[in-house]
Amino acid sequence: MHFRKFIPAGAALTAAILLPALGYAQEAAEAAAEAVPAGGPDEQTAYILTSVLFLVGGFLVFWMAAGFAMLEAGLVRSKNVAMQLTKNIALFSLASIFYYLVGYNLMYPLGDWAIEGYFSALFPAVAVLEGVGIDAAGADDIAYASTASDYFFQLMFCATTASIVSGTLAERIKLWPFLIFTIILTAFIYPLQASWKWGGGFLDEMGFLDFAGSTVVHSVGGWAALVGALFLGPRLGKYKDGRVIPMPGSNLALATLGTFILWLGWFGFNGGSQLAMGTIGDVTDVSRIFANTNAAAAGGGLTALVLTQLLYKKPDLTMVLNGCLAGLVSITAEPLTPTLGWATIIGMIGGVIVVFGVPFLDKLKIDDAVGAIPVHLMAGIWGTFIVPLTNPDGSYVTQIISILIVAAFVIVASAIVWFILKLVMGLRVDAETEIAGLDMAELGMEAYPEFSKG
Amino acid sequence: MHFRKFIPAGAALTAAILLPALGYAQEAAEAAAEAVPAGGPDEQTAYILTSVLFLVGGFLVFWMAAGFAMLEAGLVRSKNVAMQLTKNIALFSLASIFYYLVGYNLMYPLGDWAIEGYFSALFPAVAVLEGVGIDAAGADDIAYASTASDYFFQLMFCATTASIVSGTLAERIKLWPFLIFTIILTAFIYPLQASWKWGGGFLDEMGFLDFAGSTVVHSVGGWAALVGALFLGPRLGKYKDGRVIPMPGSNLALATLGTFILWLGWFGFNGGSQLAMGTIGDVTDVSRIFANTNAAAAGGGLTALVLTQLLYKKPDLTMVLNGCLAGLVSITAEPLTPTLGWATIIGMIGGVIVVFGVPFLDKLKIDDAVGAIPVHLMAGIWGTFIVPLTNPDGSYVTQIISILIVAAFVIVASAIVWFILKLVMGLRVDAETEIAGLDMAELGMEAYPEFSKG
Amino acid sequence: MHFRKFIPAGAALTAAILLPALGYAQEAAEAAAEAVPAGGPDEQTAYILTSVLFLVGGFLVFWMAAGFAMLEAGLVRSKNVAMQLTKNIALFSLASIFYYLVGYNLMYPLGDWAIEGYFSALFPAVAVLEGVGIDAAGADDIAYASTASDYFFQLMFCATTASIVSGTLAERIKLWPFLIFTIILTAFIYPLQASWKWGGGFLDEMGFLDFAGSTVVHSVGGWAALVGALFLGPRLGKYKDGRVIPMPGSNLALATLGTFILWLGWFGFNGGSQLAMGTIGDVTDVSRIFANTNAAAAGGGLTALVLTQLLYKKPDLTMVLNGCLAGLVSITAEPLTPTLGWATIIGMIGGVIVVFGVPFLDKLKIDDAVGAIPVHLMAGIWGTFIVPLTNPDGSYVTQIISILIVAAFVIVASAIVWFILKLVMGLRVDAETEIAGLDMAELGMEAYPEFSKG
Amino acid sequence: MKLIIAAIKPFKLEEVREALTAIGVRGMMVTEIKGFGSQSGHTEIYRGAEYAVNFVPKVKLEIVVSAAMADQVVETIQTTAKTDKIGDGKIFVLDVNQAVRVRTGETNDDAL
Amino acid sequence: MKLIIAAIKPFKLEEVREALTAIGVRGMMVTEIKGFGSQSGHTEIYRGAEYAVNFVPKVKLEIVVSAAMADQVVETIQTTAKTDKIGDGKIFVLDVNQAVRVRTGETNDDAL
Amino acid sequence: MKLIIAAIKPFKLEEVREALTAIGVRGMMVTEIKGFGSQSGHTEIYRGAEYAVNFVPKVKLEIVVSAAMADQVVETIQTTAKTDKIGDGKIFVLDVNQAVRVRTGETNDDAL
Ligand SMILES: Nc1ncnc2c1ncn2[C@@H]1O[C@H](COP(=O)(O)OP(=O)(O)O)[C@@H](O)[C@H]1O
Ligand SMILES: Nc1ncnc2c1ncn2[C@@H]1O[C@H](COP(=O)(O)OP(=O)(O)O)[C@@H](O)[C@H]1O
Ligand SMILES: Nc1ncnc2c1ncn2[C@@H]1O[C@H](COP(=O)(O)OP(=O)(O)O)[C@@H](O)[C@H]1O
Repeated sequence: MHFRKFIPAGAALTAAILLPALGYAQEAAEAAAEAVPAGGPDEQTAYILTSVLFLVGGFLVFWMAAGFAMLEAGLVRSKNVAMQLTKNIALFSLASIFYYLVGYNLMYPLGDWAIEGYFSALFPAVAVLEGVGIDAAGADDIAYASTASDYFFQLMFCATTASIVSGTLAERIKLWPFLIFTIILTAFIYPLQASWKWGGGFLDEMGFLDFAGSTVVHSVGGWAALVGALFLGPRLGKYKDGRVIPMPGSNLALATLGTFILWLGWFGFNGGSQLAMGTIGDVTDVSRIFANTNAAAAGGGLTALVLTQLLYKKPDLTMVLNGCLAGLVSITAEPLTPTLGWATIIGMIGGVIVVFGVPFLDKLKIDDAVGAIPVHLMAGIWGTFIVPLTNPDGSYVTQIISILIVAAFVIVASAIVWFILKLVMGLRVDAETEIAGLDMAELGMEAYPEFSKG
Repeated sequence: MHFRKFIPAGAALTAAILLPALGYAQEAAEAAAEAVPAGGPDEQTAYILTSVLFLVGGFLVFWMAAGFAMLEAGLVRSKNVAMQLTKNIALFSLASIFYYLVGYNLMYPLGDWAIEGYFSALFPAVAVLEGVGIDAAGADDIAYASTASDYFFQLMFCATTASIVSGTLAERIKLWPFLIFTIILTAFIYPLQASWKWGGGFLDEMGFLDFAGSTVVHSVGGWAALVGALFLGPRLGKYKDGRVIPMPGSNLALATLGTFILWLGWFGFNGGSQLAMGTIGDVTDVSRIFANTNAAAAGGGLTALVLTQLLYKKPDLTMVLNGCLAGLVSITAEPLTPTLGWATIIGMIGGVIVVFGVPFLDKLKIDDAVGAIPVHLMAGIWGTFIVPLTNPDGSYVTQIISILIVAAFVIVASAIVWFILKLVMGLRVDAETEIAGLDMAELGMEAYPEFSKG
Repeated sequence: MHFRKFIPAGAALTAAILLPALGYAQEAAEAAAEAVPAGGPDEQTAYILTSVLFLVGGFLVFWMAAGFAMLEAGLVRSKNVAMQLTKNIALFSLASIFYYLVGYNLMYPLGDWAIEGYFSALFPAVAVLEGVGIDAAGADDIAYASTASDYFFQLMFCATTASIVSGTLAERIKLWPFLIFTIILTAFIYPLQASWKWGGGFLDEMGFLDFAGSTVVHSVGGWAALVGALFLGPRLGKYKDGRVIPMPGSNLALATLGTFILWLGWFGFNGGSQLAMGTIGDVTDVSRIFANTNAAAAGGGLTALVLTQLLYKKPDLTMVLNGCLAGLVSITAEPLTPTLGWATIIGMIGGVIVVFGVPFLDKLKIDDAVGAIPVHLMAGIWGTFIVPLTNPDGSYVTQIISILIVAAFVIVASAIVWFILKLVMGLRVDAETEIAGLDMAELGMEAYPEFSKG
Repeated sequence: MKLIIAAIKPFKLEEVREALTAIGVRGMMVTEIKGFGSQSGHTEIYRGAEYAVNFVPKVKLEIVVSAAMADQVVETIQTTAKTDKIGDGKIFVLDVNQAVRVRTGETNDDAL
Repeated sequence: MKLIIAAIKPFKLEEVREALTAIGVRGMMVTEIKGFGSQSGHTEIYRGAEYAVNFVPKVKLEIVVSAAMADQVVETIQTTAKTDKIGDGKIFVLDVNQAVRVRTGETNDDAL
Repeated sequence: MKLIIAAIKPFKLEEVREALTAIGVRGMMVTEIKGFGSQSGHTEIYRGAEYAVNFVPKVKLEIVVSAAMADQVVETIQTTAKTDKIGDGKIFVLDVNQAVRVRTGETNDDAL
């Protein structure tokens, strides 16, 4: 779990109180924090190894941004591909800048709360890294890892949250309102609620467990997407006299590539969330997380394959892709404690959720262009809920309460933002633009200008 | 080489006997096993570093699954792309599950043989990882690496073997028979023969050298594919009145991307097979392996480029891609001992093999949709055979004998499976389906629904 | 910066003299070189960690080759895609071979200069790695990292330089003259000028600062491309009666993928250039570099987005992609010393450079098919120039002089090569081939044979 | 028999097809085309350079029907494809001397 | 002269082209089309939602030949493209007033 | 009215369109086609196997104009598309009975 361990004197007490609540991963945390175990790496070597974990984990999670871009580009129709690509690269850039300007310090009060456990001081706003060429004395937290490596890793989680939203709203939302929402999401909404858990806030004190963010990242993105979809309405012609009109993705090879990229990135997403690699215990846990993460993805994908074959007589590749991702989201709340068998099963149920969740949303006439809501929101809730099954420190009640609290906050917050944006500038392109495709109308270029479209 | 070093008392003797046979990499193995060298990392740090090698190597090999998917999707005709993608993601999921259920323990008897050196006990069947938050005492093998990291790494090799088969049989095999074969391959065929070498079985005792699997992985996949191709027959219209009718790949950009992905993944494939990174000697060897692996790929690609230019007056991109891969397969049996120069030459000969192997197969009317047989089987044999050239511990005779033993086993085993599948459910889609394309007929969706096909 | 630290006795003096000039990163270098700091990793562990930095950094930079291939394949017209892919994979193979044969030792005289500080002995020509299974005594430089890991990392920089050239000259240059130029570039031009800085030559002694190669790599590729473009002339129909005729890229999804790949690879490109990871100071610096590199890319992309929106009323995705890359190139000369804020701003200016640089080149009728000159040359100059802003060891005058020296050398050298090639074999395909597309005419195959082109 | 060639807006295809099926048209050929007409000609910018978009995507229908049905078909297309916005398209009618159904060899009206 | 328009199954293209070359046809225009006809209309499921596949891929041939040759061409196409399965396609024949070879300016039969 | 069908080399499209606009043509339909003709037939090698490239990419123009204008259009296309190299293309002229503008319902010459 993302409990940032550098805690200034001022917050030592708080820390003391809440540490016991941190669950398994805390063992690791302690291991890293406590005096170096006999025969193990010294404190500085541990610091280096944990920093490496964040750098490698971080670039793997960065890679997920490409995965979302390819997945979404592959699942939208060709007339909207260039716009979807633009949104993905722009949202990542914005996340990088606003998480730096506001988000990072809002997320990690490090004990300095404006409102204890609920709202960090916004000051100092911008993220500050350690100096150049420091020695042990110069390290912010010699028992943890370099601040820059932590920042790099955490930033990628913030960007992931924003990536989730872009897919659901594809093919109809205007570029700029979407980007403005991204700014609010990455600067405030995500970091604030994340501080409640990973910043050591009240959810953390309650004993809420979310190792790598089934709720803190995926459901949050999912809720924001869902609310956006409601404000935005479905794509023209998606629901016609009670029937659902499929709008097939234009490039399933890209969509599959995107899924593989996300799968790869997830090893960093979950593995890096161990937040320590300087002891035998930590590296063994990280390894366990890698293996479990893979098992859950495989379970989800296979389940979607078999289910669609049984339900529809033919397997549905796009469902299989969503199934793998749902498996990954499902295991993200607790990738450490399950056995390989349980990890597979938890992922499999994620696959079931997707196969039924996609048509269910359509029944509600909620149009999710890429299936992000079933994958990230529904499977995210499932994964968060089931943590206590394998982690004795977890409580189902606490999990449910926390899920609801985060849900309530994100729904209200993003509803307000979407509402204002709709009022002020409008969220949706006009019908003609939507029919012609956003690429030509909003960008003046096409993703595949030479291929005649059938 | 993949000699798993954790050996329970019961097998210590065996180990003692066969260790001398392990060739260069064994030096590394010993280095890791023996008391910590003066001034070097302590045992626990070494354990951590080797585990990191497996995790990084493992995710790189995972990435190869995406490479195979893109390569194959790019080399088949567009009407079969969605199906090829489905097969690739499904086979990886199945490999993950069945290697867990059966394969891993079948492959690593760790001394507990049912039939000494030939057949491991199938019990305990499922893979079991170390517990959460262990300390030095809790490690399965403190002198090696975390079991989960080893499992994660080994699993990816099993999946790679399955990926090889899918390409050759593309555009005509039914989904389910193929997937059932994948299950048998990843649960039994691959792990069993792998135990003979990497599990410390009789091939290993004979002194067979195969560092990262030119034979154990690539030829095995290649043999299974070849036998499958014979059972399946060529694609309709591939061979017409003595002429070979080319069926150009639909997306050479994807095929090239797939090749780059595989090239990248191969650094993990060969480098991780050093199985240790906790000493200067090991990390230096891993570095050497990276450099050699790259040299061989470059040699193979360049050779294919020049040869096709000379033979056909125009270079053939698809041959260049196959050439790079053949270079990689060629160096896989011994990426450590060659100099950069020898690595380049060994790879170059791999390139030659592909340029002549592809038309040769066509002459035999064996239809390999993506060239997997020349790349993985033929170059795999070449790479395995040539090990003694640079590795004094190798013997050409032993290499040949081992190649033949593995060949015999895989040919017979997969022939039986293919035969039964053909009998019971049939392997091949009907002519109409094949002409219309598997995507529409078997999946009910297309990879590129909007692009009008010319 | 790429100062190779293994210096044979013979060169110790030289080293002593020039070390003081090396800037911040030198602190790292020293840290690694000096007796192990109290409580830190021992020398051998440091050696292992730095080797790991090179291996991971190296495979990330390798991955950039795929990024260039996808970016260029996406930005050219479909009739030239297969050829562009062929050029990219062929140039990487050639770079691998000729950097081995000549480049590496030309670049790292390690004190053995034929002409002190200007020209290394060409002997021993080929790169030689450490032996197999060495111990501390056997290491070339126990205070640095394994030679093979350094070689692997450095090779990738050489290949990157060549990749830059291929884009600019796309859609009209013949395959073989281009590949011959690549040989000269990777065997001589790049390594020679690189030795002046990273080999500890006269530019380095002058106090020129170029941490990861805004000049040594990117501008060099840019200059070679620019000169090539002048010899080659624009694509047919690109400039017609004073107007610029856009030739839209055929696949912006691939181009975006390529950009994400390059962005990912750049973490290795800049981070690995710290050249040490065995101390707290070094790993903290590497982390800082990762964070700054990301910030600059985000700044560049966002700036291009906003600027094109303002200037053209519609954002231009291709400019956003170029903007991200320009941001990356801009920060490459000094990714360590800037704060996140400065890194973002430095990248933003890179974005501005691209948005104005692209049309500016068109005004000069210099046809750069993918925008490589604005991205790598112009932003490279900017990044190099601005180093002293954040690095006190830098001098604007020295930076400018060094930029000019490198420019002069590369312009002259590549002009000679291009001139001879033009004379001897001609650089350009005939008009008919260019109109029909290089794929069919020069390769006899198409990248997308089935998609009807509109 | 008559060959009716119609260029319409792509998003109208489904609607038109349904309307035609309703009046008994049993077959047609559909082609993606680039249309040039009064609708064309807006300019866009790519990498800083202006370019005129002279062609707009259209769909071309080719339908062979008995002379008797021709007017009804034309009218159905015209009313269904109509959006009153520029670029709605055109319909052309040509004579056909002969029609053959490949499968059966039936000719003329029986072939339709 | 006559313009012969034929919609056939894509995989038959090569065969038909060879047959036509054999009887002396020296040129044609080939277009990928979506065909609608009795063959059409099976339904598929995408992400849980049914949809009817109303169009099947076909290839359209357009061949201009001298009036004298027309019947032979029609017959050749019909016999070669025939698979006796539904969806084999149609052949239509129209009059052509004039033909010009761009390269030479030759007209009518000389242009073919 | 006349329907003018022309198969030309793709890179000539823009030039021809401009020339036609200049003489007052206000619309056309453009289709990517594969052309078969005397130009066709060079062989290439793919993965060691020879194959004949029987089709070359061409662009097909379909233009309906008033009978009066037909000759001028044909001539303009012929002169503009001409490169004197084999494969320049063909132009065919057919009769059109009727034309309708979907948007307005105008017919015949008014519809063009
Ligand atoms: N003279 C013509 N010959 C052939 N096709 C035409 C002609 N004029 C228009 N078209 C087709 O009809 C489409 C719509 O015509 P346009 O002039 O743009 O709009 P409108 O018909 O509403 O005036 C054009 O895109 C083109 O495909
Ligand atoms: N009336 C028509 N006008 C134009 N093309 C037609 C017509 N009827 C059929 N076609 C074309 O012929 C193809 C085959 O016709 P179809 O009715 O499906 O099978 P069959 O000809 O065997 O009865 C269709 O896909 C369509 O492209
Ligand atoms: N008889 C024909 N009917 C229809 N199209 C034709 C015919 N002959 C040629 N074409 C078209 O004209 C194009 C050019 O013709 P070709 O014979 O290759 O060159 P040229 O017209 O210079 O002799 C062909 O690619 C084809 O598209």
